[in-house]
Amino acid sequence: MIWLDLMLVGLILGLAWRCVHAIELMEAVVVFVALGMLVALAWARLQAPDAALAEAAIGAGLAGALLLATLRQLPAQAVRPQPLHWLWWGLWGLFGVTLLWAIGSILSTPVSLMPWVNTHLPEAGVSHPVTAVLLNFRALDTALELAVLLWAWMAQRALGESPDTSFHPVQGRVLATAVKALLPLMGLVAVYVLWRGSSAPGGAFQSGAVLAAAWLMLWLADLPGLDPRRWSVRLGWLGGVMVFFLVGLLGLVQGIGFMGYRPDQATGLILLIESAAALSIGLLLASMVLASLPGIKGRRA
Amino acid sequence: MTEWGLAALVVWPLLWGALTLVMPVRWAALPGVLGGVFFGTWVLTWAPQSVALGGWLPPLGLSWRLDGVSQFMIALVAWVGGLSSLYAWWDRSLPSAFWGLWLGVWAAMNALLLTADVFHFYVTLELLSVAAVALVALTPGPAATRAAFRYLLVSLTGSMLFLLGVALLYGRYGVLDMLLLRDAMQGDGITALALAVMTLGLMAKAAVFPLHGWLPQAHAKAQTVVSAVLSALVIKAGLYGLLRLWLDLFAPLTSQPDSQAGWVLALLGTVAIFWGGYQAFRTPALKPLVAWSTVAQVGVLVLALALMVEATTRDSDGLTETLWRGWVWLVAAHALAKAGWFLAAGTVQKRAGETRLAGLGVALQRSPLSVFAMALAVVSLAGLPLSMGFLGKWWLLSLAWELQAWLWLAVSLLGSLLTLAYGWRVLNLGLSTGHGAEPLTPQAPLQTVPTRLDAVALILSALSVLGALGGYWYWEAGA
Amino acid sequence: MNEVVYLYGALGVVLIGFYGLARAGHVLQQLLAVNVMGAGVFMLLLALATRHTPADAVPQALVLTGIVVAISTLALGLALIRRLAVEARQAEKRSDQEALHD
Amino acid sequence: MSQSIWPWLVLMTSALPGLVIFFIPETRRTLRSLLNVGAALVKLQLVGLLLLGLYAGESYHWQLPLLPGLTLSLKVDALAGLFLILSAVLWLLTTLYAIGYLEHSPHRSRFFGFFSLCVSATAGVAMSANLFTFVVFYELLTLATWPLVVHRGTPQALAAGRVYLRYTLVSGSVLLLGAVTLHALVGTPEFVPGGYVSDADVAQVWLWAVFVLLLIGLGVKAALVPLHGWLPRAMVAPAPVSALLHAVAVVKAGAFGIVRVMFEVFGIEFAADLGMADLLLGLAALTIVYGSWRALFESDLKKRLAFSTVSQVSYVALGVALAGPLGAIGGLIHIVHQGVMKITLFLAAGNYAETLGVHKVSELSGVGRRMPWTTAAFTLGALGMIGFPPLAGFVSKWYLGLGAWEAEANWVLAVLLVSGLLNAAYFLPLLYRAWFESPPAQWPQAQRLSRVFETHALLLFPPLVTASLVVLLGVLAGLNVTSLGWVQWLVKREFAL
Amino acid sequence: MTALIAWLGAGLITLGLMFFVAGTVGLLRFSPSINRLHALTKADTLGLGLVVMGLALQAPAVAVALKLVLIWSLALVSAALVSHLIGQSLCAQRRDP
Repeated sequence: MIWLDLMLVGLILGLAWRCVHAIELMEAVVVFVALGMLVALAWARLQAPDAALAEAAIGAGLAGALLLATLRQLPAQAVRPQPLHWLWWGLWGLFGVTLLWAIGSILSTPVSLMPWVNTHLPEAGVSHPVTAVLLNFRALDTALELAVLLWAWMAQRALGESPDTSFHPVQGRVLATAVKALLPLMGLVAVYVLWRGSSAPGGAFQSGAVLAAAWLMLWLADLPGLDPRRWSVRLGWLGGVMVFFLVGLLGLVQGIGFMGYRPDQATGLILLIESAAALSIGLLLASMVLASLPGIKGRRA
Repeated sequence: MTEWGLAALVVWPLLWGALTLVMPVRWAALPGVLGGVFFGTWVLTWAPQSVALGGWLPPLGLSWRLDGVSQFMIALVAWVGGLSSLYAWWDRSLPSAFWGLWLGVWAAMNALLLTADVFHFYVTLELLSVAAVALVALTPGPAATRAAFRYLLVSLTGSMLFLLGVALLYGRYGVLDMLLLRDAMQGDGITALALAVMTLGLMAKAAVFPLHGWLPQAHAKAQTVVSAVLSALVIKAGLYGLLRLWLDLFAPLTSQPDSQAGWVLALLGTVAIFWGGYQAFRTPALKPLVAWSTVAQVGVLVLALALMVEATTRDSDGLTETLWRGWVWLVAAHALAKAGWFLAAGTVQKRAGETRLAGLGVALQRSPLSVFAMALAVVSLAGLPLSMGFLGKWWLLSLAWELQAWLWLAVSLLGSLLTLAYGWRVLNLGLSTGHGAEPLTPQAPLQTVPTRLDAVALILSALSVLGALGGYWYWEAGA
Repeated sequence: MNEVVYLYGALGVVLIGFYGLARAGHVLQQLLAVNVMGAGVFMLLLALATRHTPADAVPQALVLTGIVVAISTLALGLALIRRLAVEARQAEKRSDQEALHD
Repeated sequence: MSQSIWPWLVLMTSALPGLVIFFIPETRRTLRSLLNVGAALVKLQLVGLLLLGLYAGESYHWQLPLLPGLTLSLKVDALAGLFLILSAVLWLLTTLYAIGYLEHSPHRSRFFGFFSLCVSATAGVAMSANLFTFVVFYELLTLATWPLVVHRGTPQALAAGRVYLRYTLVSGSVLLLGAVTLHALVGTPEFVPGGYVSDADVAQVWLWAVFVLLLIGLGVKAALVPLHGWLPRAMVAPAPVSALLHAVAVVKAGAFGIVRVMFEVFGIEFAADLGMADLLLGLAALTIVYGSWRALFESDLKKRLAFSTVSQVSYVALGVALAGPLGAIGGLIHIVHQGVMKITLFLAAGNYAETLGVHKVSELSGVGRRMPWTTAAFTLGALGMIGFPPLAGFVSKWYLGLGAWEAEANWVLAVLLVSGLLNAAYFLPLLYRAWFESPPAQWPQAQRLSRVFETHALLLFPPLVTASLVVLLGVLAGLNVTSLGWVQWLVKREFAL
Repeated sequence: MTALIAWLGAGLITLGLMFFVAGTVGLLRFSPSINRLHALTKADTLGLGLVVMGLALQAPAVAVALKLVLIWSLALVSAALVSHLIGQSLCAQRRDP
């Protein structure tokens, strides 16, 4: 199998090189999305299915949508690469050589936190170690990361972008019918991925990505969906962060400590947080994409 | 009880900041700011402590560490942030989106100052970057947008380098907690490499020369209050990170008696002092002048860090009380003075409807409070007596003396003189009556800007001067 | 053994990203380059995770967090790029109008 | 250590009104003047009381610790008293003068605000009880005087201000460096008669380094050659400012600092042993002669006075550097006497400029007939400077001469003699011109400022008062209550006689 | 028996992959976009179908095989949809100017 890995890594390196060397922006973007897919594949090979799923859905899928939407709004202009000074090359080479040289020693010291994770997994409320780390052992990381997403959305709004409800892409009835048929399935998948996260790869991020896709589909099919003027949607944006921190404070009330759960309630609380987080992630990501569209000269209904 | 308080330091501004999306903005901002100031002040009364979040002890869980450095830095954020918020409250030209973003910056700063986990540090850095970049972009116009983008790019690259360092450290030691890492630290190549990339990343964020290129534009083009909080506080996040890296996390490495790495920092700081000062002396507009001054002052703080590192190589006590107290004092002096200067500069520019220094004469003379604020700020930044900056400089000079670092001693003195030189450019104009005996006539009618804005600037600058009277309390009684 | 391939590959991706950042001729490409670099760092973390069997869950969790952070910053960067384009168009329009009035 | 509130009050009696004055609207002239004069009177009273208390053996000490091992410490001792009373008296007089002088000019609130702060800083310099505190107030003095120097806001004023800042701030940094170095070597204890470095175990080279640093730092303000360049240029300032700068505040702060450093940091005997006194003596002698020489060729009246100041202030340093009790008396007493004489000269020169528009030496012809009172005051000041008995200047020079004799430094006697001759050479022609030449048909820029007096009353009386002080301090030198008695008492303590 | 199924599965997968290759080549070489669609759908439908069939033969349980078939059917629906949308937009573009 080493050949497969070598091939994959070679492809990844080649695409990365292509991406930063592209002459046209379109090429760079397409290569970047392709790179995202291959990277996801590599991560699956690295026994990290959670990360692979998230990367495929978010890193390649939604990022691709955002990139293409942006690209459409840029004037066509050639990429003019910066000439690099030889000094820069020297520093870069030095950095590279040091990095490659130093990394060798890392392999001989197989240290990890897995023993601790395994010891405490029974108290974590979930049996999937990644979810346990994300939602329990290092819960504050995850909570603040939701905040990063929320603040990125806030930033986008501050820049004057918001989902334009007057803009309707008319795609005909085929899509509308198909979306109506597929929507329950997507909801089911989202819930399944979320619930499965407690014992196997999956969880809020992946579920949120599916939800975001569902919302985008709704909008594409011109079906009633996301309206940022609605309170429910606005609350949905904050829901993840709010619920996460309120549960965190609950831990203080119960004497476990901030961001802690009583072991017997952990499963339920984590599921609660994950549901809110998935909803928020879905709403935020969908809003981000939708808000990035109006600049496109599209057809208006 | 203090654990509630610690949680509130992060959760309170974050929740109210988030609520600005669903509530009338100022209704959410007011409790957010007041609570932020309240908790940020209260923090001074708590005992230094570590808190294992969620009850999970490191290395498994995250932990918060409240020590002297973080205590005073949090309080500094609260006070400078609180007073800047007062300015923002009265500044009618500020978009309402400011409040949510600003509360995000505040929460991120507090979280960053509390955390004892390298990866969590990265997450807080990113939250800080996102909110701070958006704050810069609040100013309409291509110049501000370009500045914001550049800031974002540098900030992201810095974060990535930092994360690379985190990955290397985890690969080498298998832990993420700073204290555990420090205890396990070995002097091998990979550790040194991690230190190098993390330092580079933070230097980009803190605008340490030669990675300062983004700062003058970003800080000069931003809204007045944004410039103030970015220059006074957000920059300090990176510097605080450098302090943690060099004097805490990597202390076993950096305090080796034969370690010469500190001198690289000292050299960069020195160049920053002169280059920033020179640019501030030359730039034609007011806010860029203040922004370049930040580049120079960051140089002073980095130079101080380098001297502290050098001090730890000479004796084995590590980061002693006098060392960190002196540095945090310098940081506080700079934060207060710089916030005051930026707010005053922005107010004068608003009044004049003009940014070039040459066109500000009349506005300066009609803004005595702002001129006074700038004068006090310059006094403190240059380390003239009797100001916080003066005591800070006294400490720095004493430290340099003890280390027999004559070159750096001379550098910090010359840096002060350079500060006076560019400060003089502004103040001189405030006292000038124009060519000949006739008074200056304004090119355009002055805008009406409420005087209370000047007053807020003056309060901040005055604090950076009068704070000196609290020196003994800070150094002795506070210990 | 496989992780060695990915480990060095990850460093390669980081270096390419770093190089691309310096070389990029367009803001969008700069942003992409930073994200390429990010992908490299994530890959490094995941490759390190596989030294343990079963794979270490902590770096995987860190990478998940990192992915969400990365998409957030990417979204912000793209929003800034879009505004740059809008403002450039406006400036063009203004100068066109000015040219007409002259 | 019991805290005495008095030194603090002395500071606040001028600082607080100063801060309040900043906020008084430009048009409220009466209110501002009342506050100003009232504060000056209160301060004078306060200082007088303190002097009485000092004489009765009280001590006044106020401290505020700022850093571990570093204390802001104010103390009224005999030396401080000398400087304090000088500044308090002259502040009152210059304030009155300035009210008249600036009647119609803009930015008066700013002016009087900084004027008061400047006096506070001077008082702080006087009362500083350790080197750190001294540095603090010394720098504050720079900051408070700069806006006064550039007050007129003209390009010349701004240029002069730039030169002034360049000199004073650089010297301030050097002084700070010296203070930090000394702090690192022996700490920063209180000033003590006889000094505190002599028993410390420190290499001589360090002490020399510190001495040179401090001397450069202080020498700029004391206008020691070659650090005097700012002084003649600062002449563009309004007359009361020049008067204050030259007579009381800035140059005296430098001279006073030299006294403190020689007597109470190094100790005069120790300094003499190491040869520091000789260095200072040489510099002072050079400055005395050089200043007088330059004054001879200045055609601008105020510039001539400025070079005269350069020369005269160094008498203080000279007296101290002679390292004997008699010389010390001469030097210390000259702090007061030079102040009184020079302020008389400057105020009179200001009157000429304000009333008649006379700035040049050549324009002085016959001015004595047009303004006899002012010219009388000017004459007394000038004769005092030359050292005519029994005026104040004679007393100083007498003791300096005795000191030089005592120290067997005959060349210093020669220097004094040459300087006296030069003084006469640049003052006497002025007096001759003023009294005995005929006035021109028209003065350059004549104004009628008063119906009764030759000029505005507020411009006329202050120089008359100071001129009478020039006489009184000379004539009554034998009484214990005048400056001589005080200084003798003071010097006895320093030399433990 | 198992060996036969394994070989059969491998053969089906190889065949499917060949369709993918052909589809990709078509995507790159065909010139009007609508023709590219044609190539793409071939690969998606037939190629994926063959691969899924091959994998299903090797699946350890019937449930897994059913899941694979489910995936395939979803891919079919999405391929049809996307092709339709792209085609529609191409038509619209042709009409617009």
